[in-house]
Amino acid sequence: MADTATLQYTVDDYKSSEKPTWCPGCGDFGVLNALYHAMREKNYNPKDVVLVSGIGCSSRLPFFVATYGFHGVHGRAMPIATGVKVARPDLHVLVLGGDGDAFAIGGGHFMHAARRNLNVTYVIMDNQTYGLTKGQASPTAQRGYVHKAAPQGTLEEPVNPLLLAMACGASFVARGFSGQPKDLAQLILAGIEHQGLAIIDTYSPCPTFNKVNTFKTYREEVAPLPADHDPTNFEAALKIAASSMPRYLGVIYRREGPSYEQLLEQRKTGTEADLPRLLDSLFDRFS
Amino acid sequence: MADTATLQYTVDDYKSSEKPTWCPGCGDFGVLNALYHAMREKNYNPKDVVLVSGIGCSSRLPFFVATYGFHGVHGRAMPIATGVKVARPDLHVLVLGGDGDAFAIGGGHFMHAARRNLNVTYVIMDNQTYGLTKGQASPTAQRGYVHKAAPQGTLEEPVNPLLLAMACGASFVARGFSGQPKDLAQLILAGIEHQGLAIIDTYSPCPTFNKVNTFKTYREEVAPLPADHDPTNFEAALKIAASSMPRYLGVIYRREGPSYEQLLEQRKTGTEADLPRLLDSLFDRFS
Amino acid sequence: MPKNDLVIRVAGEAGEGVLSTGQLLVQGAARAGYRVLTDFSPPAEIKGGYSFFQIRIGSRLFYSRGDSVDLLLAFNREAYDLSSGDLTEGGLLIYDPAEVSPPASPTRTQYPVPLSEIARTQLKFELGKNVVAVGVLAALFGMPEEYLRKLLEQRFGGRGPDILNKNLGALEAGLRYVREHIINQPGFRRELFEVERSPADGRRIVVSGNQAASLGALTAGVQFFAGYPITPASDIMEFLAAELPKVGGAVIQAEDEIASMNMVLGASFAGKRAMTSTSGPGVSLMVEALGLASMAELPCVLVDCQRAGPSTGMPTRHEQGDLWLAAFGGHGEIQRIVLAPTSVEDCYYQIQHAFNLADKYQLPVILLLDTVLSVRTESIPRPDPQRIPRWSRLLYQEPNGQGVPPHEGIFLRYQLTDSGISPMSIPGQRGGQYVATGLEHNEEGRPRYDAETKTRFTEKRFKKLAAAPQDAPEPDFYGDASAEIGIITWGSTAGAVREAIERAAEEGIRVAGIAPKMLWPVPDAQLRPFLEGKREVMVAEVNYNGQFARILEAHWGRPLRHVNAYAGEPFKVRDLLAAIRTAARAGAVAR
Amino acid sequence: MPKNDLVIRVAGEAGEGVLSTGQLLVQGAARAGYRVLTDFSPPAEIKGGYSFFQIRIGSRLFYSRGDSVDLLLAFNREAYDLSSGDLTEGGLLIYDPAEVSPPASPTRTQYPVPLSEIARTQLKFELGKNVVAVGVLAALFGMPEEYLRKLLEQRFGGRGPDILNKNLGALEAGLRYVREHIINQPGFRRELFEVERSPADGRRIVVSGNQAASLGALTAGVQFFAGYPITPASDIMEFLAAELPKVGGAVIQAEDEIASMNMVLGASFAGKRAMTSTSGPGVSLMVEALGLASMAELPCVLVDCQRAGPSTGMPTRHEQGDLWLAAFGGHGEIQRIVLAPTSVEDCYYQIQHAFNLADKYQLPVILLLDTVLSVRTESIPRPDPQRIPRWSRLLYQEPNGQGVPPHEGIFLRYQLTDSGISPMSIPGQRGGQYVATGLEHNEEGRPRYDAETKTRFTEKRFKKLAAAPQDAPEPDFYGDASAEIGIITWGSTAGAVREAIERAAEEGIRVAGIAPKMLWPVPDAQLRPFLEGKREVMVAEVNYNGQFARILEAHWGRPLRHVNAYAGEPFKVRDLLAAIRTAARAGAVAR
Ligand SMILES: Cc1ncc(C[n+]2csc(CCOP(=O)(O)OP(=O)(O)O)c2C)c(N)n1
Ligand SMILES: Cc1ncc(C[n+]2csc(CCOP(=O)(O)OP(=O)(O)O)c2C)c(N)n1
Ligand code: SF4
Ligand code: SF4
Ligand SMILES: [Mg+2]
Ligand SMILES: [Mg+2]
Repeated sequence: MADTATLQYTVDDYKSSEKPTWCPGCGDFGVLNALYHAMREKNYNPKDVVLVSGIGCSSRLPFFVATYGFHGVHGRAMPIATGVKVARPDLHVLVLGGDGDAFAIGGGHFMHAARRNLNVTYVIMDNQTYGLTKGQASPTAQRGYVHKAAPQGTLEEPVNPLLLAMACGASFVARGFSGQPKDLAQLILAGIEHQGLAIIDTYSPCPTFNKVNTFKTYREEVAPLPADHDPTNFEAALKIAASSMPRYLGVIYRREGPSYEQLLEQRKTGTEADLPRLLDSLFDRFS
Repeated sequence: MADTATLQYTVDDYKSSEKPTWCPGCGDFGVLNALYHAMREKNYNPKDVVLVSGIGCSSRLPFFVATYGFHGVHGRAMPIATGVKVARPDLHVLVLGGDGDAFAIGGGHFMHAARRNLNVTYVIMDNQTYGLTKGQASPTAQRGYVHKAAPQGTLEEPVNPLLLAMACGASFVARGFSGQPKDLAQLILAGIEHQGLAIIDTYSPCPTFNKVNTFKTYREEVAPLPADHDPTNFEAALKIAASSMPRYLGVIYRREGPSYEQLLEQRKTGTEADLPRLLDSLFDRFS
Repeated sequence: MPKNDLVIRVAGEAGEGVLSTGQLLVQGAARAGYRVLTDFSPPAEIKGGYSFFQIRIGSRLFYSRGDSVDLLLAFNREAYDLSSGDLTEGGLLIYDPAEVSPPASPTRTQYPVPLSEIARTQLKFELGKNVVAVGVLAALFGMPEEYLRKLLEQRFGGRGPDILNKNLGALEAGLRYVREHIINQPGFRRELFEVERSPADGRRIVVSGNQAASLGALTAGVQFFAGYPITPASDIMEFLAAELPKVGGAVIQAEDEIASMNMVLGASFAGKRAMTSTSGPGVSLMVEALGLASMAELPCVLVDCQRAGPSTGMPTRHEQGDLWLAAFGGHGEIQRIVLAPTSVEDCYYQIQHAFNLADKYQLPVILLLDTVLSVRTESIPRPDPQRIPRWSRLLYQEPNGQGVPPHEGIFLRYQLTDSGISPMSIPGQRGGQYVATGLEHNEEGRPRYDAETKTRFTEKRFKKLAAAPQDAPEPDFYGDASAEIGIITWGSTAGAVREAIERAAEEGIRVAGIAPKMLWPVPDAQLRPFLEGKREVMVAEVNYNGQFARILEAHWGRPLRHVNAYAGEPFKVRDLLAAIRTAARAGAVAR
Repeated sequence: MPKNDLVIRVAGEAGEGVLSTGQLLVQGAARAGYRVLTDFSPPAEIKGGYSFFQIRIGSRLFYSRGDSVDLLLAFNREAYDLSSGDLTEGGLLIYDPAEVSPPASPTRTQYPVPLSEIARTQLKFELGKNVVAVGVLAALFGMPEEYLRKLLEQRFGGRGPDILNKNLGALEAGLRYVREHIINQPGFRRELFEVERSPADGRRIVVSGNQAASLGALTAGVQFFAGYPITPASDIMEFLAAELPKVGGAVIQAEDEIASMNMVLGASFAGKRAMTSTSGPGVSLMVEALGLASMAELPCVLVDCQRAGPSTGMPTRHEQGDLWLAAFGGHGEIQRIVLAPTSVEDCYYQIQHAFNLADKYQLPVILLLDTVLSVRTESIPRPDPQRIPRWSRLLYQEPNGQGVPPHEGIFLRYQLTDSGISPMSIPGQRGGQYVATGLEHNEEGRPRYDAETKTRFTEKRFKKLAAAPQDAPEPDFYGDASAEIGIITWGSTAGAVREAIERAAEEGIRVAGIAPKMLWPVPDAQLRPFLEGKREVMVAEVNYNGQFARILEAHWGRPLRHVNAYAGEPFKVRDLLAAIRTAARAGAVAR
């Protein structure tokens, strides 16, 4: 990484030659921009970054970035990122994808990722719908949301990503909004700097299909955290996370502690060079 | 169901001729017994009950009961139960299975079952380990739990089933203990009577593999809920659910409201007899 | 003399009305008595990108979308660039001069039609561009206007006279433009584009394959559907979500495909006809639950709207690549039936066979659609809901009267019978209690691991599978049964094969075709006679491996000629014809 | 004269020490220079239930556990009931008279040994019963005691002199009892049970197939393992969990199999050799991720410890039922290599081939073990970690010096090459940036849906698969290559086939056998010569469908004779021999 020491990257260095395929007005543009800026702030060398995603409009994001990327299958971004980070703790790993990817088909992995606490930043581009498949209810869709697969409105309680993350033991829980890209960039930066899994649920409207949760409604509903909010106070954070309106933006909860791959590293007692010796001792044990 | 009006069932009527295959001293015996008693209290006709489970020692339970049963695949008990209950709201549906089944491979379904809120009772036989596969850490295993797949102890934060259930919007959240089978029977009964998904996380020790969470340790760690606990107060319940010691037993949280299949029923505007008319109108629409 | 077969393509930016232009035209044409078969090529991304709607229209029945285009309407430059190569020699190009200025070409006729200009300036109704385009096309192929007017009245009548009049005005503008600037031009050969109708029978409907399958499922009495959105299957779920509650059924949008399939098993266990639909990635996730259905002997129907794979592949593109997965995807030795309809109409009937076979043999039936079948609309005869009688499961009979033990201990859910089929109880039936399980089990359904149980129950389950071909739905037969050249095919490829066989006959090459509807287990009694007297047998399918071909090769222990395409598109009739010609020449040489 | 082949079975309640008795005996015997091959039949439930440990012991190499038992030690009544039928004519039965009183029988010799009585009353050491049993058996087959003493010293020496002495005392008691009450009896024919050793070469180890595979994975340089517990695969994960951190690697117990396989792909993408292990139900859940690996061209190794299916089936029982799933389970058209080792020793080497092939061809390799291979222990030559050189991936070469764009835009991760194999970059390599994806893509890895891309990249991926057989590991060959009867087999069934061929030779029937290690794609160059001059070719495998047989039938377009067992147990040598005899007779008649 010698070459990084001297280089100062610009935002353009993080842009790939592939042009975003999103609809005009899609919230995901703002998230992409915030990401470019957060990476620039860190002055990351693109070769040392891996962006992992699943399937969905939002999950296309890695193609538009000049780093390494892994556009996996639907719902499995977190397990893939886990493999990358555990295998190569030296890499900067971010996960980006949709609310469907994170909480529907990927819901089980989300829970375990939170408890595992790898040093990874997870930005969920939450448009409260399945954009790519044309607007069906995602787990965060509000009750009564009308779509083709529920013409009379969806019946389930929406998932609350913040509360869920906290219940699963996440060490960093935040909410952002694509309509406030500068704050969002700062939030992503804070997530990157957090030692452990940083979960950033980010409102990123889908103007094409979700006509009830829009830039306009979000703008009316979001609010900064109460000035006295202490994100290191679990109970206070739980209360904020559980509240539904206003939609608080910022770092709801954070807790310090070692990350999963750090703990794994601590347990390593040798390197690949020790293999011949290990094999010999194992063969002896079995003879 | 005419015959049920006059009949008074005994506990033996719920026992099948298949003898339990659990190790001597397994906590699951107590759960089975509590279940027999709860069903007897309800005077359920065995023909109208369906017990659904996944795979694990605990999931063998339906074979020992003289009702209908569905012993599915690992982790999918809740989806199967969903199909049963939505298809046939007249049946009494209970789900019984292990902590691994519920929170590891089945974790995603757990979350969505909670938000969906079917009128089903889910008894999780939580031994904080995978009994059937010989003692590896389950998601509820405590941090540091030593087993063959983690000889230096497990690194993940344990899942907190109560907090998780609440975060996912569950309408009834309780904790039981196989060592207190009478209370457990009452808890199951309360769950059955609750209109909606009743989640009862139940300590059911595995003396064969889990040597750290035993009847003895549980007995020392459990406590009745504080006398003034109001299970209808979400915030108070959240606090109790989030606390780790003592291990409170009882109904932590409950909320009234329609169940999912009730909402579905309300939306039905016809019956199978309306099919010919529906088809005609559809063919017309397409011509 | 008017033509009996014309291929029209409307190409442009997705979202710009390609789809709505096409659909309006098709519905009007179908009412007017034209036969229509369409195909839609959606854009690769949600919004933006090249997309086209193709309509084959005439007085005869069609089986494929047509290899090349007689009349192209290009909304913009990209549409012209990507579509003009598909124009037939002598074809007609209509373009919007505000968007593109194509060079003149001796191999085609071309006329500008200022679509956006007319809509914007003349009509002051920018959204009306598509209706103008409909008028333009209708005038060109000579469709009676009243059907379109009526359609617009039905569609917009409820929205007030202003909107309706604007749309009627747009239609009129399109029709008029063609009359005044094209048809009256010297050298315009109207007869090349005018299309004749078939005698209007008034009993046809226009639906896609997914819609036909949904209608068939309703007809079969489906009461439960659980699914997860995925291209190109989602609209089956969406269709049923709107209609099932009207007959007392329910649709659940599940959290994923694993949940969907397990929900279906729960509903089936509870006694209902239950199904799911998905595409390849979903099927991959369902194989574990399908294995459970094999072992617990639970009927269920899975519709796989195949798309181009592997993995996420090309979600909007065509392939018949899931056959092996459908037949063999599962650990251990599973039992499944795989069916494939060959046309939109067939979707309606085959799904009913799927439910019947699932119930009779108590196992999963997978119905393989493919992108072409799923999305293309066709005018088909009004379906006959009585044609296929409903078979019920072999049900346990509840004993009459009293004196029956209130609990289990006696019911043999998996009774060993000659046919392998055991009576099945459903919850609520007195004395029928049992536990459905994925473990190996005895007649009572209790887990048993001894060698005899394993052997006998494996044989029981396979006995059912071996018997299933006796109930295989009738195959389609094409061409000349006594020909020396034969083509076996399946799914939507059957349409192109049929046309290729007809074209070959015109060239004097005799070919026989067969498209079985049951692909697995192999319906030997249907297929084996087809081999007789054949010098050359080809198997045509849209995949690389020749998946059905290899199944047949293993089954018969003889090699077959594989004919494959794997470009994410349906077969072109001309490519199949080329394969036929090669086979015919080889025969001529051999003689 | 002592025998060179004796089958001993220790049968009793699981948990009562069947396993520990067997293992102690085996390790001692192996050190003493006996060749051993074992099999363990675990109980159906966690605790309780009949279970046995079978040891085949002698001076020659063994390939199967033996059809029948020469020396049975029955700990209890159920063990006697379920095992005594497997005794050979003239076999020896040892039983605990406190538990069971078997009737005398002319077809066997039998002696009571009061195992529990000795342990309880004489030794005051109830837990010592198993060690007493070890002494009993050792004395019967004439094993030198010092190896057992040494073993006990190693095992218990660290736990204080009291425990060690108790165990040594128990051993002595067992030995003595046999000397004083059995061997000295008139009529006891010692030579029937005394076993000869092979020259002790001191370079053998005793391991199970799962252990051998784990050792092989370490040797191959695996650095990452993710898995989810499942019978009979869990101990691979458990083994590696203990050992991988010693060489800088990591093991993750994932939340399910879907996560496991995706984690493996992440680690492989990041540049490490990565693997998972599971059994059938887990493989069913992994097929979607395996499809992603095919499309994104990521190397990975999956060990499938097959068990009896379908569905949950019989988790502790044997079957070779996952071959079709391994080769064909996946939507769309996937590329995978399937390998199967034939013996415990082979597990060690084949998994190294698996890693090499995965890296060379950049696709998933599935290694099919089966219950018998996974759980049985064998004494095998000390493995040679140098034998199989490690192949590396075709790696992208980072450019030297400066002047390289700091970001992507140039690297062709999926460059079209003659071999289909493209250089692969790993994160951290300058200029190698790309996005791995399951979408169809161009050389840069960007999603593209046009017909040409789809066609060319499908061909690219299948080019790799077509080339793989050139690197197929050598098959095993058995018997007489020039024979007219041939048997093709795979996996652990190869052992029984080999013995059957040897027995047939003793009867004067010449048979050739071949067990390829690569099952898919079909290693034609290895197998086709085997067909030459064969009048009859059988395919022997433990499944119902004849899964490998059908693959070969499709491949060659010719029928083969299927020889199958599907009882949840390995083939008996005598059943294979019967099939051979039938084939031989048919030949004789034909002549
Ligand atoms: C296994 C599988 N199931 C379903 C799909 C279809 N699918 C693609 S994206 C998606 C949901 C997208 O929603 P989200 O993750 O919220 O992303 P968005 O498009 O809203 O950004 C679905 C259901 C798939 N690709 N794979
Ligand atoms: C798909 C699949 N993966 C893994 C297994 C193996 N397996 C069976 S039960 C079980 C875990 C059991 O734990 P739990 O649900 O807590 O039940 P317990 O035995 O502790 O009662 C596992 C991993 C399986 N049967 N199927
Ligand atoms: S459909 Fe919605 S989420 Fe997808 S690109 Fe368009 S606006 Fe964005
Ligand atoms: S292993 Fe544990 S959970 Fe399983 S039956 Fe025995 S005691 Fe119960
Ligand atoms: Mg979304
Ligand atoms: Mg458990």
